[in-house]
Amino acid sequence: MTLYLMCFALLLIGIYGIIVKRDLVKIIIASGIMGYASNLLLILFAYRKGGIYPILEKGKDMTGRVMVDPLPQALVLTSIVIELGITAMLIALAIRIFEKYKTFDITKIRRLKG
Amino acid sequence: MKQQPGLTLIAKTVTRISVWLIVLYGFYIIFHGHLTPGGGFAGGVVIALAFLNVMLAYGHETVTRWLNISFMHDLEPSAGALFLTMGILGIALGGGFLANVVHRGTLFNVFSSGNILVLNIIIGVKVAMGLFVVVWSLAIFRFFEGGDK
Amino acid sequence: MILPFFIIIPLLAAFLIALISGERDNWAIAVAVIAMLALLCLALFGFVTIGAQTQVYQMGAWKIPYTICLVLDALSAFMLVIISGIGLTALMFSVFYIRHLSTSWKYYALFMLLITGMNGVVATGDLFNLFVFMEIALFAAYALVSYGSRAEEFEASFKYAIMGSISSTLVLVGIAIVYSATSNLTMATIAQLLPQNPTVMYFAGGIFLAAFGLKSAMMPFHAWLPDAHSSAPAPISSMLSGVLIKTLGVYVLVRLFYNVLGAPPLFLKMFMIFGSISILVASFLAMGQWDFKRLLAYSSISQIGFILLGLGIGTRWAILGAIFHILNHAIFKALLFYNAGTVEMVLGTRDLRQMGNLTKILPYTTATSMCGTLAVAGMPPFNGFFSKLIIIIAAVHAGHPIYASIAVAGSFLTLVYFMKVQRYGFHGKKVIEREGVKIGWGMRTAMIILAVLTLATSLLILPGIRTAVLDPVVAVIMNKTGYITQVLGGNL
Amino acid sequence: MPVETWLIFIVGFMLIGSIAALEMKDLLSAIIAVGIVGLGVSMAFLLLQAPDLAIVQFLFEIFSVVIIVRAFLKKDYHSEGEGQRNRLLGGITVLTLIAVFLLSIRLFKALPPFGKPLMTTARYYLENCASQTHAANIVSSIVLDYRGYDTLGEVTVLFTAILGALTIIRLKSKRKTEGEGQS
Repeated sequence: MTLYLMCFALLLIGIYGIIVKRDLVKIIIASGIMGYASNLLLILFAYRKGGIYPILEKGKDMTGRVMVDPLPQALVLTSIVIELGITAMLIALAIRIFEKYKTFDITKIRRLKG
Repeated sequence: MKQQPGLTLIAKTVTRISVWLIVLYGFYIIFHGHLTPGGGFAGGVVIALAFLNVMLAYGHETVTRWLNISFMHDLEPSAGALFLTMGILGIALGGGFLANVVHRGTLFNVFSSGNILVLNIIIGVKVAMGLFVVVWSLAIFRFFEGGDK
Repeated sequence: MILPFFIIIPLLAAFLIALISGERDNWAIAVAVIAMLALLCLALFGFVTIGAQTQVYQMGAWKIPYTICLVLDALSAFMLVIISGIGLTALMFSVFYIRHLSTSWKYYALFMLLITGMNGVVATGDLFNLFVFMEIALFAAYALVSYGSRAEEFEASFKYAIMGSISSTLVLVGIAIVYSATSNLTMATIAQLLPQNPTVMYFAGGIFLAAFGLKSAMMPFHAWLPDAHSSAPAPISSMLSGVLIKTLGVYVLVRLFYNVLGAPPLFLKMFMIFGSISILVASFLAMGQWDFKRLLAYSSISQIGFILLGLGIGTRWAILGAIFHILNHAIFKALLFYNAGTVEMVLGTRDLRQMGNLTKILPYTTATSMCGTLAVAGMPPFNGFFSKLIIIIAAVHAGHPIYASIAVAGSFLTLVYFMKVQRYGFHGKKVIEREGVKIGWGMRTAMIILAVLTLATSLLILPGIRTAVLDPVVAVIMNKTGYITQVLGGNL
Repeated sequence: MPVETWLIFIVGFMLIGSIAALEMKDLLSAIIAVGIVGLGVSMAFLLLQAPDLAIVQFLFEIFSVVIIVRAFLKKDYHSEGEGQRNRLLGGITVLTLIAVFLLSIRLFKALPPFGKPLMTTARYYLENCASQTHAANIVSSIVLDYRGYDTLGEVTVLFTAILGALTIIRLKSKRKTEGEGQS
């Protein structure tokens, strides 16, 4: 419960950063933080008290050993890759914006109305 | 320094020796993805980081000369197409899309677990090539199109 | 089983385009056109054969809920037909339009990936898989929005990407919460298990509403849409406005809130409120625009409002109207964006005040834009009239006279701002010399096909055709238990 | 110390780190701070018995820090002071987010408590993975076998992202000169 709430707070900090910050690099960082929080939340949901990692080992008797939920780990593996993809695209966009406007400040990048 | 881009000679020598170890480790992670933690993604990133290491040490001009970037660029969609082909093979051999088509082998062997190992290798190649191409393009960007002045 | 081919064909086309094309885009065009034709045939075949049944395709040799399933029912087949139909015309338009921007194969590869993502979202029956394919479509959209490589396009794309990343993260958090409460990812199983836990259901519903509301650009979450949709190249604008916001926004909202959560009244009420806000505010904002494509983008928000209003009322007729309006809006908004793109290509401007005597320079564009205008404004023989009429009548019938009057007012405002387009844009007094730019036959054909469709789809309202085409879709939406039993089948 | 205490420590550290990353004026410090947050996530994955993820997160963290530094650090960067409009927006945002946070307490009470997931689907994987797929790493077998279609999607996402990034970076548009003239 405490952990869930702390993780949720991390998510909200990320959203706060995206909405309030005016610097493109800071916005990219904030979106990264949001990604960490959602991944961590999934893995927190998967943990079992006293569980071990879901990998079988040769020669060890696995009967009676509790394993954590492997499915969210598979999902998060996908989600991390997606995070990396969005980071790469945002960086590429930010570089081009810098090339065009010579600034990272979002208040000075306001050619579009509305 | 102008004739020799990149870091100092020491860094270059260390990189020259260590990069093969890093690549080897990447392949180890890929090939043991179904037995130990790791897999295609982790191994692919390790290999991409090895190339990145070379690029940081020697400068991107040297890397552009050494490596066939357009070949690496083509390798990425081919790996994707191979993944898809594995899926279609699953349909063709009667199991359904992405069904297992390779012999399963025995548990705890390196060459076991059927599709998983094959797909791990495909993903490893794809991730390594893709990420390296992205970093390479980010590196050359400033020089070709004048990112900052 | 045709289901996996909806993903295999466009994805293979994207990889092939990346592999075989060199500097020029000839091969890329050939592969893309073949793939889109195949997809359209496949989608029409699927829609004709599916009727009221449901096809479920389980991946690999495994059974749900332990693997991912693809689901084809009347609703998803209907969306697949829209995606491939509009996609084909957009491709036809692009072949001639995009060459004045660049001749790279990358455009076609990204276009096929966009189609892959949308097909994947529509075909899937698994919550996380929906997220993954949504990301494919969005990533392709971010790159395509900035394809023209101008400063404001990068800015619009960045804004879109940031909004998209907020909403994707919210979707992921929603999935995490749903997974924790039900330990399942198959939507049919979740539909069984989630209503047992109302607190979680309402919270997850709220998160999904915010996330997919962002994607469908309903009014409080609309900020990214006018920039992104007006900055993109014209065929991409029409794909985004006509198809993408409906696939990733409205379709997913329908699937989640009707088939998975079972249409809780609280959320339907919110659909109605957000829908009517979108109709009114976006109409007023559109009236103030002089940029042709921005005006169209605001108009999209307002038309999405009509769809949401229809979905929120939730009676059989209202849903019929909403579904019909999804189809109609896809057709006429794509048409209007092609018109805008053609005008921009020939005159080099999007400002309505700079246009004039287009009747002489671009006769086909003017004629088809008249069809589009009358359709979007809801004039009688055109398709837009019937879908709006059904929604308004359903609103009155369900005892919501206020919402009905908002819809009528919105419809009237739409007429006003599109008359402005016709008056200043196409029939303006300003005399402009024709420049050397030629529009290709593909662009003209795409516009004419869609203009004919704005009239032809009115026929769907005839009782005999309606029962064959639209009624099965409505039946799927209304029938939650049917969805669960059809998908789970023997695995219950 | 039980795992939970360690995790609270790490997540609290991450909270401070992320606030620091957002509020710091210096760009390099901010990037390093967010890098540390990412390594904290990696540590948390390790404690939560997800070694696969810990490796991938660790590597991707290094990778993204390298590309962010490489992309941004040499730009002539000036951070700006916060304006008036910004403070109002910030206030409203903070209040809304606090309200969401307080509301979410009810949600997390309704979910299964920490350490006791439902495991209805997952049990099947744990029991049948070795006999059905002959892979020792259960996560690997889910990623590439049971839910291989997701991974196909993931590979496509990466392909799209890379193609998109290359399109954005290296596009030589015919309209480029015109666009340059405007800026």
